[in-house]
Amino acid sequence: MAESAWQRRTVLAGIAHPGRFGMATAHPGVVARMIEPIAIYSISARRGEIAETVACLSDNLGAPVVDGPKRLASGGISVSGVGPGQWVAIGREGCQSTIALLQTALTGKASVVDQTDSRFILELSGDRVRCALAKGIPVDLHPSVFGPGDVAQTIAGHIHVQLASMTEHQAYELVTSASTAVSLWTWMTSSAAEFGLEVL
Amino acid sequence: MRIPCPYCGDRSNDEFNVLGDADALMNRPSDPSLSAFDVYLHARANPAGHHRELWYHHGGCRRWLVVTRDTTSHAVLDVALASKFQGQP
Amino acid sequence: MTASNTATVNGQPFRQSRGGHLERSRPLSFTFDGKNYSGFGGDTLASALMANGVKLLARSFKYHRPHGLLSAGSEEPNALVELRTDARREPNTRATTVELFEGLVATSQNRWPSLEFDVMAVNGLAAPLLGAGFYYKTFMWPAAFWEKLYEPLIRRAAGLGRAANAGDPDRYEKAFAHCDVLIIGSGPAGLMSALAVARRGARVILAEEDFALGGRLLCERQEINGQPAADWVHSIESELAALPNVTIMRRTTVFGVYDGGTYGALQRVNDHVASVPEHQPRQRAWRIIAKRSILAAGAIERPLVFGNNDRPGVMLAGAARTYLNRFAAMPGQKVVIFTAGDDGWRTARDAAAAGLHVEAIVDRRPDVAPDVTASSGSEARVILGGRIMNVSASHGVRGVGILDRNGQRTTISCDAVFMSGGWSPTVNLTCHLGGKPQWNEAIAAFVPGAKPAQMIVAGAANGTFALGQCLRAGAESGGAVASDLGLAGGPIECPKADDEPVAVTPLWYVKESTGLAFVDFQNDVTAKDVGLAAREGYRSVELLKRYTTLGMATDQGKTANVNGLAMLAASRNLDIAAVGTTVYRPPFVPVAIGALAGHHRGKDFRPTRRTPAHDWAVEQCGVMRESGAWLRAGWFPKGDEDWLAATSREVEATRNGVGVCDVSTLGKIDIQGSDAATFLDRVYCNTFSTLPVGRARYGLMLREDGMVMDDGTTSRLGQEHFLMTTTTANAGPVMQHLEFCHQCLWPDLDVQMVSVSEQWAQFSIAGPRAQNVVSRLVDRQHDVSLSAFAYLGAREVSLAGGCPARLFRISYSGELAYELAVPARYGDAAARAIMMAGEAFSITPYGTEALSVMRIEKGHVAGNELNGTTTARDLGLARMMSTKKDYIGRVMAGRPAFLAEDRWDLVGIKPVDRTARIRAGAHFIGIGEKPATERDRGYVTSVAYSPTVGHWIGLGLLNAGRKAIGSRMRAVDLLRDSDIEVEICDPVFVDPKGVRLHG
Amino acid sequence: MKYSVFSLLSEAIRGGTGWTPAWREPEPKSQYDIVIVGGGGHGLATAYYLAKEHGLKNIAVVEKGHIGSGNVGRNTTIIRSNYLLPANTPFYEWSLKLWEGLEQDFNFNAMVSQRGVLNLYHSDSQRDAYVRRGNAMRLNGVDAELIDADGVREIAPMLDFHNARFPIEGGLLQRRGGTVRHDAVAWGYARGADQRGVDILQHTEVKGFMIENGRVFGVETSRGPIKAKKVGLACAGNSSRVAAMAGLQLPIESHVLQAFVSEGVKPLIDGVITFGAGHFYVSQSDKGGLVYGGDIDGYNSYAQRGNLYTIEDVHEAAMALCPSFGRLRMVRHWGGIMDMSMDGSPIIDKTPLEGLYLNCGWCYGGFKATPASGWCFAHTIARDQPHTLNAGFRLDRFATGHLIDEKGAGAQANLH
Ligand SMILES: Cc1cc2nc3c(=O)[nH]c(=O)nc-3n(C[C@H](O)[C@H](O)[C@H](O)COP(=O)(O)OP(=O)(O)OC[C@H]3O[C@@H](n4cnc5c(N)ncnc54)[C@H](O)[C@@H]3O)c2cc1C
Ligand SMILES: NC(=O)c1ccc[n+]([C@@H]2O[C@H](COP(=O)([O-])OP(=O)(O)OC[C@H]3O[C@@H](n4cnc5c(N)ncnc54)[C@H](O)[C@@H]3O)[C@@H](O)[C@H]2O)c1
Ligand SMILES: Cc1cc2nc3c(=O)[nH]c(=O)nc-3n(C[C@H](O)[C@H](O)[C@H](O)COP(=O)(O)O)c2cc1C
Ligand SMILES: [Zn+2]
Repeated sequence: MAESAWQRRTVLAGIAHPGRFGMATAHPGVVARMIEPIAIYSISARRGEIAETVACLSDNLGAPVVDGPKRLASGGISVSGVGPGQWVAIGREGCQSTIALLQTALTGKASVVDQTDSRFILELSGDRVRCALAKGIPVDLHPSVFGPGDVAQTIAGHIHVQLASMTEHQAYELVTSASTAVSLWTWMTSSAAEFGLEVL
Repeated sequence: MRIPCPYCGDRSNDEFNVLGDADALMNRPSDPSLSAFDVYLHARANPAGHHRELWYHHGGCRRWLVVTRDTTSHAVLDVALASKFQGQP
Repeated sequence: MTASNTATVNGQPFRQSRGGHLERSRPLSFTFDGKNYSGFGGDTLASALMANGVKLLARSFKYHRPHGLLSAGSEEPNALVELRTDARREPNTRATTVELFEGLVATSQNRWPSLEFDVMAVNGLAAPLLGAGFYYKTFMWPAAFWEKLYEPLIRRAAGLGRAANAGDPDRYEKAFAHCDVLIIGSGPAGLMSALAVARRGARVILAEEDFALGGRLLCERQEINGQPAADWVHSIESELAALPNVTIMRRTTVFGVYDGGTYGALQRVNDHVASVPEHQPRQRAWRIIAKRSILAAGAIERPLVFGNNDRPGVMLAGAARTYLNRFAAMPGQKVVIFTAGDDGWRTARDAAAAGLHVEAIVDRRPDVAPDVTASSGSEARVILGGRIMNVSASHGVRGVGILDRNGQRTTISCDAVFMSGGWSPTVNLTCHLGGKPQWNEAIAAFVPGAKPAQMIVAGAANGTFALGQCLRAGAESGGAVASDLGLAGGPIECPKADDEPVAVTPLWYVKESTGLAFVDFQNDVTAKDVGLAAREGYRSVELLKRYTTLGMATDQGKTANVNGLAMLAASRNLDIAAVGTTVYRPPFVPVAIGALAGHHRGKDFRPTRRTPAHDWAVEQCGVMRESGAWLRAGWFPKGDEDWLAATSREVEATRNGVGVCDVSTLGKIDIQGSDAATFLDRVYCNTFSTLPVGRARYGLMLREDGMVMDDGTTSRLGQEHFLMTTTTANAGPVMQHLEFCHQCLWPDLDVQMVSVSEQWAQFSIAGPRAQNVVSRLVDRQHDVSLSAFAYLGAREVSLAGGCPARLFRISYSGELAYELAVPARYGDAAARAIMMAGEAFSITPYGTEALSVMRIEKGHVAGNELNGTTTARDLGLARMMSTKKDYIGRVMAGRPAFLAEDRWDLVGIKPVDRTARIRAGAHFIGIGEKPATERDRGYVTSVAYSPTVGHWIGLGLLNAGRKAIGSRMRAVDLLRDSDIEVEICDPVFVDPKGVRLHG
Repeated sequence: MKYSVFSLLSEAIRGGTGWTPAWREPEPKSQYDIVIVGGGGHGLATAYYLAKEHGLKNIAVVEKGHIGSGNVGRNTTIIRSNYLLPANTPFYEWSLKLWEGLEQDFNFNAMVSQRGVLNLYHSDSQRDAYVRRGNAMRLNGVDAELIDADGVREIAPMLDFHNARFPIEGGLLQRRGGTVRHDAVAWGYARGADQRGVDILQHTEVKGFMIENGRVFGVETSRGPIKAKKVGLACAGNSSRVAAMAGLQLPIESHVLQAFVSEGVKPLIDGVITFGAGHFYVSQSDKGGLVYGGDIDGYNSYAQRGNLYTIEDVHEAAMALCPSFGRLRMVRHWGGIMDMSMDGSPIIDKTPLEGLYLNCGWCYGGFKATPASGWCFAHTIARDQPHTLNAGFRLDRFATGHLIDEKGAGAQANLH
């Protein structure tokens, strides 16, 4: 996508600021980082094309994508299953070329829809992050159940979210729609406050 | 109540909307007569016991599920993607 | 009292100088009814008050009888107080469950002027009149008096404590927990089962209502493995605490069992401190999802029913042990014990050991096992086969009247009576999914019947009363569950403990009682009331409950129900099993309303959705208003304009120049696939397969019942690619409906749908100068001249040298108009750019009010017309209903009633007196007719002041309205006393030919 | 025995030993003129009015449990006639009029308490809808007032006017609305019917129907067959099950509605308040408990209990409406089974089977309807044709399109 003269505005501009919040604990129990992806795409396999789509995704990522609630990250792109034959691909810096390839490779196999601006993404870590998330996320986050690479779409405090456990220890990717970012932020910060929150 | 979604896994009923009797609602009449559609839209077996019903996982994978449930105990006996009952794998 | 005990500790005259599980190094001061007292860490408010010699704590509900402590736990019916003050006031708080903290303030309730002297106590004298069902038989004469006099009186007397006087200042939270095994209760049974499953690696949650683990073990002088039971508890506790797979939740009551292994639990995070620490909640409501649960909730002792058995100083024998052994507090000095079983004798022994004078032990059983009688360990007078007929007392016990087996009556003076009617297993949680407890004659108690799937019960809760057996039961249950979960490992070895004698022969009612004998202490339900209900035909146990209010108080009859239903059984000559129990319901103990709301109150009640240009709108002084989940600008006042002035200015500016409106909230659904067109033909009543690429079309969607569901423009971006727009309110429902149609009706179609509502910020640019603005916005290479980009065109363009955008030439206002969509993060920039591009034409931002005015001027329908009871025909859109294809709603739209002559039609209305204001919600009545239902012809759906035509206009649904066009009616609004003559006209007020939108 | 000042005083002196049963417990006869299935409010009221208004004697009410064990014994007791549609408003207004005279009518104090029903609105379109409704009421001669936020503040100062997510803009008030002591309604009608010779057969479950060429001539019960010239069904949540025994499939789904009661507190709110920005309504019982509820759980159920989602949803709304409820405690919650119809309105009609009459589809609004429903059902059974008040409550209206859909939710039972 060509760059325009306009400046992009992030959904929490003027609302979320870096720094320490909540309890003044020695170490922040929860660390939050806002992610600015350069591309997000919804990928939906065409009728009868699920297998082909899976294969195509796997080839281009050089890693085995599956048709299920799993997140697979490679070369700056992560692909998360969000429904049978449906994925969301999130691209970070430096993945432009792969994204472009992917799009052309998928034509005919899947519908690909640009969602780059539709989501708000948080990366959450810290040794109390699970306790904070448990105040709204209804799924079992115990590593033995929700391990690295697992994805869940669910509802946290009346807000639709997509939560992924990332490969790092106790680090999560929390995705919600742009319009509900502020409410999600309010819930998240108040839930994390007692453990000490650091916003990067 | 917990609904084991075939895609998302075991979830609370918070995440779902219920539409009603699957056996009725999934059989839209081909016969375009008022009486056929009257039955389709309104007549319900409403059994005390096993009931096949349509649940939409709006909080998850956005699939329509056919949930077989006991309406007297709320026990969930079976869950499957609705689309599979209309001839698609 | 013996010398060693007289020394008053910290000015606590009834505190033993040693013993108990108290932090004596942590003295705490508190007040009750304004008096200062002191207690220790580890006290409850109840034990501290006892240690200070305070016996009178409360008044009963109906008769205002003086009440003290009955129990030492959450089953307490009597000792209810107001805890804390003002906005933090907690009425009806059980003193027995309040953990003492420094500075605690408690006040007695339901009394006037004072606890000692309560004038309402006269109700007690009227008791013969005020018995069960009294209300239903009276207050009827004279008829008028009920509303004016009687009921207000009854209502004033209602309730116990007073609610907080302002919004709750504390925070609450909800949280979710998941485990393999939830263990409810941490007595011997709970601890052993926890150990048994935890050692085998299961994820365990151990929930304990109390602030300390141990259950009865903290209250008894029992030994386990030769060490004091409490020490054993500590050793187990530390082992469990060290295991990573175990979570111990103290101060956490599992209050309810729900479907699918879901449990509700309330954690009192900060009720034991003076004020809630920053960033922490007062309480946390947990949803625990457990594969298995082990209920080890223990048992609750039953009172005996005899005259004045509710007086302060009469308490449960097991509770007396709790106060003596756990809290080193003394419930009295000269005590009489009245028991129906062996357990009472242990109280005698422990009381004597604590230095109390046990004046007499009255056992209703003629013969009692010698080892039991021997165990009493006191020189107390023993009366076997005897019973207490009544208690002489005012505010405190003075003595008891006893009837012995030979009919001899004696009175013994004492200051406390400890009674034991036997124990009832705490089966509550086994019943929450509909299980019914079963009567077990052998132990004279109800034990769990059908249990929730995946729950097993251990220890006293299962009717296993003796300590040794409880330990074993715990170990075995834990082992069984672990194996059931397929966990490796074998049984754990069980610690040694004696099995205390637990025999009991119930005595439901001392029929020789003199004075009122209470069954339900809090609700003043007496033995007489139970008899009366049965006599009057309220003979099912549920009718008994409802007629007498037995078991309906804050304690839910934990101590009362079994006595009550046993007496009902007796009066009906049925056995108890045949009568059964009333339904047990959650919560096990009352739960604060705030806790179940958690984070979701005030502004956080529901999420707030903001559009990408939110801040821009605020900078433009937009008045932001709730519209569904969204915040949207209603109007943009200048200076001291009111909403009407601002709205009118925005409308005029738009119609005469150009205006811009943020319409990002519209639902947008991306639809692709080789069958996309076919799919749209089936879900819309009009046709889309014929729509050329690069064009938009207005679409109307019906429900299967023939009513209009939603409308919006859908564009064809490619042969197999459409973009559907929906109304803001229906974005979600329409998506769900489309998914239904696809997945449940026609999964064979190749269609992919995804919501892109969030991806695009969208602005309507409308007015004669709209084209000038748009041409300045889009990058040079795109020709958007009126000819090159005609009405209903839809295309991709770029802005500001590369920002991708979609441009639609569609009009809601009826003006030459465009809708410009840009990726959301450019929404703010786009809004500002549009303002800049429009500056030369003094572009004006307009809000939802102006939007609504203009759509009414154009006769476009919106939420007020699309109310789920209007068909396409009603709205004058019949022409859109294709006759060439099947589609959702086609058949049922043809139901006779919908085709009737006098069915309503959408019409426009104008006030005959052009200065008059019409109001939405007014009904149509014929000229000169008297307003009445049979003359009701329809109603006004939407109104607006139209600056364009210069007066108020409206849309309405009028019976046979189309035929009435040109005639006159009245719009009658009786609620606001307005009755206005109106002209019925075509719904389109402005530019009926639609020339303006072509520019 | 009649309740009077005299009987009360003399019994007070005699220690209440002279009170007699409020109703008999007769053995079923082999045959009745009319059998009413269902000993809830509607069934008992029907029997009462059949005897009182139509002079019929040989009537039985057949109840599978104890009387009032169904919804009449578990509802949140709100009475009102603030209905919108012409098929509803006059019917519910007639019901309210009957409530107003009930105590005297059946010599039993059901504590009819008209302290007002206030429906809050939080947006202009909600206000417009309430204005339309209020005017429909007034056109029917029903009392209705529109009040603004200040008016609401006067009635209920404790509500959240400062920090609400959905600010309160005003409300529609019906002062004649209120509450009634629910159990007493069942008991009062039972006693009144019994005194007029009606046999109330508790713990007698209908297990089938005696049908011969399209005509019903009796019911099979757990206590044997009972012949009857006419049979009327008033089984609320169980209507589909019972109708199925006669081979009828109804436009009904059974859903669970939960209700809640708090610990008793001194008078806090007067009258009934409903929250317009969520599902919540509350009143205070004469015992001091807040009685409140919200939306149905949404799935078919016969279990008389619901789940945590709804429970939490109701309490969130409670706190959103009134933050000073926070420290009050909920002491019990329960559920009842709604006969949810496909347009949210009831059915009082004859059936395709001769001799079989139907009363169902009350959703969560049938308690207020109890007197009029009994009165109209009695008329429909006795005269073999509906009264004008229930003329709209037809079974065939779904086919013809003469819907009575107050909410406009369409043919989805759980949305009404
Ligand atoms: C939680 C809740 C709150 C409510 N709140 C309100 C409110 O505030 N205002 C309002 O107007 N309405 C309210 N309602 C609705 C109202 O309670 C019902 O619509 C109304 O009570 C139904 O009529 P009924 O009293 O005859 O039903 P029921 O009391 O249920 O009577 C039906 C009877 O039929 C019996 N029965 C069923 N099958 C058989 C059989 N085979 N044989 C014999 N007998 C049988 C049942 O045992 C039952 O006793 C509420 C309902 C619930 C559950
Ligand atoms: N001698 C007798 O007649 C007799 C009778 C009954 C019990 N007992 C004694 O009582 C003990 C019984 O042992 P046990 O382990 O079965 O029960 P317990 O009474 O020792 O422990 C039960 C524990 O469960 C907790 N609890 C109850 N409901 C709860 C809930 N909903 N949520 C959270 N916690 C809850 C209680 O606070 C208590 O601590 C034994 O020591 C036995 O000797 C004796
Ligand atoms: C208006 C009303 C008020 C109630 N008040 C109380 C109460 O104060 N205490 C109580 O324990 N239950 C109360 N209940 C609930 C009943 O105890 C009971 O739960 C309900 O009637 C349902 O019956 P069930 O639980 O036996 O199924 C009340 C019920 C209603 C309908
Ligand atoms: Zn799912």
